[in-house]
Amino acid sequence: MLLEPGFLIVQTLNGLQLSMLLFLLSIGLSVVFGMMNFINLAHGTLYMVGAYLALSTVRWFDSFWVALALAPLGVALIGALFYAVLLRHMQRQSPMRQVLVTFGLIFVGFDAVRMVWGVLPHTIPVPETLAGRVYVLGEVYPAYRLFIIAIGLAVLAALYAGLERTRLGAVVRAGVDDRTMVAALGIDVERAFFLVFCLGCWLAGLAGVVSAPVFSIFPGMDMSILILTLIVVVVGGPGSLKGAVIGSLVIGMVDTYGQVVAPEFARVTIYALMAAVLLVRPHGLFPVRRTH
Amino acid sequence: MPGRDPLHLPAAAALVVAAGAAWYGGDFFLHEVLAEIAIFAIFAMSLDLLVGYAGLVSLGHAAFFAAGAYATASFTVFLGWPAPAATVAAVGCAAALAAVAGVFAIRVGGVFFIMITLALGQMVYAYFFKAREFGADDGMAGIPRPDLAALGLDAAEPHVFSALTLIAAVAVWVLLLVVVRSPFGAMLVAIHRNESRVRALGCPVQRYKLAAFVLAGAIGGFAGSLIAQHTGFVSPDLGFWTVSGEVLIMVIVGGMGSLVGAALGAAVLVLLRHELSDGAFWEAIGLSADLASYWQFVMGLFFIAVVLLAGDGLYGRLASIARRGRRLRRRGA
Amino acid sequence: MSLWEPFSIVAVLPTGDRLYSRLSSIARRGRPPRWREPPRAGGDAMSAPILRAEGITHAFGSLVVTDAVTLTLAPGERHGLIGPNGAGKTTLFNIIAGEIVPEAGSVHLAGVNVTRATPDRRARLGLARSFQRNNLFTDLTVRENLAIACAIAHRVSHVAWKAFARHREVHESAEAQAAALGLGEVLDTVTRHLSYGTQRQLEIALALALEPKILLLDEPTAGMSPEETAAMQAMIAALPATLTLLVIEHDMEVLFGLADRITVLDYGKVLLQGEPREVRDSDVVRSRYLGTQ
Amino acid sequence: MTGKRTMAAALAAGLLAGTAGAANAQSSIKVGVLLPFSGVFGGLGKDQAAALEMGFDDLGREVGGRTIELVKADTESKPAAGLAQVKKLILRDKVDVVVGIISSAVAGAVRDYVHGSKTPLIITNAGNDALTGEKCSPWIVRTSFSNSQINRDMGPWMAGEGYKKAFLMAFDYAAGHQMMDAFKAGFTGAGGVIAGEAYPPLGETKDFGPYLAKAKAADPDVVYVFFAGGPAIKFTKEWAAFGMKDEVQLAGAGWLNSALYVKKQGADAVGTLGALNYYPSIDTPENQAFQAKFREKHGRDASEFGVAAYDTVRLIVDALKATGGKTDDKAALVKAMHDVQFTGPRGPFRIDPQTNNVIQNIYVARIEEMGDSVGAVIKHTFPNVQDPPNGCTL
Repeated sequence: MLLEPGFLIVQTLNGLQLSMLLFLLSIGLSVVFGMMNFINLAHGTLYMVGAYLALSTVRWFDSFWVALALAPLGVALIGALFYAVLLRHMQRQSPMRQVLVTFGLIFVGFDAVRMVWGVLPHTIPVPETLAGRVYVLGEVYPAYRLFIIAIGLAVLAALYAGLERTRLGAVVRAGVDDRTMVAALGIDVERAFFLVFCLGCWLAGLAGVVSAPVFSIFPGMDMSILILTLIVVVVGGPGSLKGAVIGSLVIGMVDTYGQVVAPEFARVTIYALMAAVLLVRPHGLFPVRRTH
Repeated sequence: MPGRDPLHLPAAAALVVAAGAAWYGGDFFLHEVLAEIAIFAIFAMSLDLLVGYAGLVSLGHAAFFAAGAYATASFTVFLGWPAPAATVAAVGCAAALAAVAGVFAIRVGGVFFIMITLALGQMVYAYFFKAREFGADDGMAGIPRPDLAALGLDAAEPHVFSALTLIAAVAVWVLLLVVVRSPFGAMLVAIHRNESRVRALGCPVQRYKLAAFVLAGAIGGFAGSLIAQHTGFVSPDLGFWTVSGEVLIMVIVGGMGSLVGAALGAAVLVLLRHELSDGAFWEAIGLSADLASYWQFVMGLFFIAVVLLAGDGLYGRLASIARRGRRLRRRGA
Repeated sequence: MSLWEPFSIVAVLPTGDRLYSRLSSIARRGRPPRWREPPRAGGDAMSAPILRAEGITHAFGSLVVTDAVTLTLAPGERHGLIGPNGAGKTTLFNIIAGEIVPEAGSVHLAGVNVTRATPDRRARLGLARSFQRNNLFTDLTVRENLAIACAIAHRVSHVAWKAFARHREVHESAEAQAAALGLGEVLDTVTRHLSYGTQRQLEIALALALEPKILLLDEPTAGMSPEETAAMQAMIAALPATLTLLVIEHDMEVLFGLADRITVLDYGKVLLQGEPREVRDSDVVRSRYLGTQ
Repeated sequence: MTGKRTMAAALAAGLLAGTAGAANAQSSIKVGVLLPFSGVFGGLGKDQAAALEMGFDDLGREVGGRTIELVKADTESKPAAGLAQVKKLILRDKVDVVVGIISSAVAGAVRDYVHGSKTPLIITNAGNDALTGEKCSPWIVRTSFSNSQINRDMGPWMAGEGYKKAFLMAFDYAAGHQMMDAFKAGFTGAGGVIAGEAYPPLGETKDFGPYLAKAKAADPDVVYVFFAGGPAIKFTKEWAAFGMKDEVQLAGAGWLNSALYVKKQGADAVGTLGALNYYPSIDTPENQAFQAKFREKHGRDASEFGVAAYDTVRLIVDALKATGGKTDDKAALVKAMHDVQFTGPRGPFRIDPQTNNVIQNIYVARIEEMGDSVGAVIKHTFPNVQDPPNGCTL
């Protein structure tokens, strides 16, 4: 049964779809970590807030597309606010302290969401235009899930182009390699960091919105995705676009296939994979070489 | 360097006063809370050895808490061992788990270590959640407390058990105090401050970190064993990330790098949790009792405030006030 | 392992490093390396080299930074290492100190093959180093800095049951070390409040506290004022004659003043090895290195 | 010295604050309400608390001259917190009877303590078979259901309806396995075949896609599931999205389309078969009166969770009336509960003295369109379903 082509096709698409969501989440986290040695543990919370904002937007405007446009912006705004109010003043302190603040935010975000939207799970409908099913190599597959894959690929292409072609991209690449060097060149690293941080928040919000019609929206959805995202970052190697892409693909596929092929190990497959990667390559599959 | 703790005596005095008052005057609820504080103080002090001294910020310390609790449950319920023997075995199990996990975890530092330990905690949680032989998600019940009949006491009595946990907490405090004041403790602090230099001086830092990780894991397992006896019940939740998070919050709120601080953080957090999750508290300050279900919100804000405003934790703040007071007095004299 | 008391909690634990290197080399080659060091080479200790780096080759990506470099130091020798920026001095230094494992070649320390050994293991075999940028415990006092080094040197750093303060011998030797190197005045000053030159001295004092057989100095006078440089020169000159030295130094005059032999590196290759006079007189060196100064 | 005083004062103040407000008012009957008001089951806890309040409003808060006082305690959906709270209720608040408990994990945690303290506990949801089976207690009564009670009769019934090949799916935890095992035993006993099973991890399953792919590959006649709450909504939606709705019959324990969210599931849920102890559409005067009252108060249909709590109030009040409001003899109180019989919203209700589990009807319903909304239409009733003792010797 597990080698049936139909099963393989559908399952691979499922894996690809999870991979793309993980990519949207991990890339922002990874690049910010690469630049500032700081990891935002509230990244999952931003994802959750993105989904909830989408819920409210859909209720208000009755359109998924408006939510797709607005909710990630809202999340980016929250991220910007968080940066301005808390992070900016902590720049000179140890990154550990910043990480701890974001950890506190998980608790706050979780209850804030419950206060505003309640504890009962919600869903938003799949947009009309994507509600149908598509035949992929003869197998029925929900069109909306293909849309998620497409979004992921589009973001990947845009980020690649942005990193290679734009000035900000160059600063980011250089900043990941050697931050003090870039600062010494008179480039405003902090501004670049701020922009990258906001972009990361926007992407987390985007992931929240696009996943909302497929996964249900509930308080606590932040943590399950955060752990997976962290594992992607660790496995891929922080700071590396390539690492985020490959890490997402590996984790997405292993998780998707592992759940049904070896269900008794479903909960540990991913962790075991991470441990194995760390044993052989302590800094991830695609470590960024730092010059100090 | 460790060991400069201006509040050791006052803290010990406060503890004696609290214990005495509790033994003679406390009701059931006070004893429950005291025992919980003592157990979490042990747990927090063990984490403080890692976080405050060795500089290894772990978000998976609950793994050892759960391992110790489950080991205690298994040895008492399945094998019928008396509670003290099960505790010893549980500490051994937690240490063994820490040794295996530590080999992986200490290879990486800083934020990586956070992520690895977070994953470790979730792995242990997931294991117990699934393991049918340990009751899976329903957990295990019927864990006995030590038999103190020889002393004419009954550990099932809340005040006896809370006294027992307080004694255990003091014992752990003394043990850890000896460790952090020893050359080994100084070496952990040195590794925290400047790892490459310590390595260049010929100190096998990995082995030291592993030793600290194992010791912290073992004591975390001891706390887990006590919580199993305290509640008489274990469940996978003991290993959940929020437990690791809460104990880290205790250490940071109380003040990293100070054992008394960690214990103080445990006391503050346990009390805060009890009060904030009680509707009566909110009504008493003129707000809706419904807020009780959002106590994590307040706790999160409190935590952020402590990290932002009192980087050295409540204990650090108290200690600096005490120092200032002493200076003033000296000047006056 | 012999350094550790058998009952120490630290000693009985496996090292993460060893397990790791064993597992990863199994993954790479399918064959585990030897667990134990080979027996020490016999023979006359005086004539056997204390340090032998042979055929050291290492590249970062496609850039070969050291190319088949061989370096041999006899006991008591004071060896200088010079070369223009990018010649591979620091990489070679790091390979000898154990920060980098070379792609090819071997490092022997007192007859023991330490090519893959960690920096701490080399330090225990008698190799101490200073750092190019000061690498101290900046928020501790000079006394505490030295006490940490002395605790390791006295092999008590693993003791977890007796208070550090009660290890009198450690603190006494820390004080003696400070006094011997002119740091007695600043014993209780927090390191970050010291002048740069004094911090530099402490940097070397920490390395010396280990009572090493061989000392690696990475640009000991870098960034110093002329007076400080002179003090440092005097300090190095006053080191015991039995101590083997390997010194990277930009200041040619400093190096010519204290080295017995000098190795000139250029583009990762050994350009010349010889006595200071030979180096000074060499046309090649003059054109390739001294001329560019 | 400042430090010492500060610390001692802080400690003492904190400790005392925790002990304030203990017992007075000897005359009132205290009912401890042990429900999750936060955590994963927070919503269900609040739903049951509302129904309890409504029940006491309807049936009166006074028996034999004593007022009934509710003392609420939050389990946070966590076993350890639940155990701490039940200790608090019994030892500090000195309640006469405890009601509540949504999660079986919490029920398992408090079971030994309650049993030892000889305080009557009325479980209003937690369905673990063991609570009224091998681990039953004379002090623990259940008014909701047992996991196998809901599913046991569905197996033979579905086989009788012509479904021959079933694929089972539930979260990998005690309740999931108990429900599936109960169905499996009946279904295979009546000649059905199990084409495959899948047990996704509880709490970590983000996506049903992979499991649906597996179910599809097994090519069954019916997929029988147990999911509740958020996952139930998600599962139903994915079921439709993957095109399974048109190919395979979906059936399961009725929480898949609970009244709490069936309207949200909408058209995707239509055609699903479910078995449950209560549906809002039960056509009896008792139920219609109850639903009308609930709708007036809360503006929505009462769910099976609300009904269990509501019936519990009736059980308590009737039993108290029988003892004349006396609560000193707890054994007599439980005995009085065994003698209570009434027809409530869900039909005939009584407690089985053999196991202390409820004896009740189980309904089979199909989700169908109702005007512009959807709802459950009852297709079949298994009357007075009673659990076998399962190792319980009361």
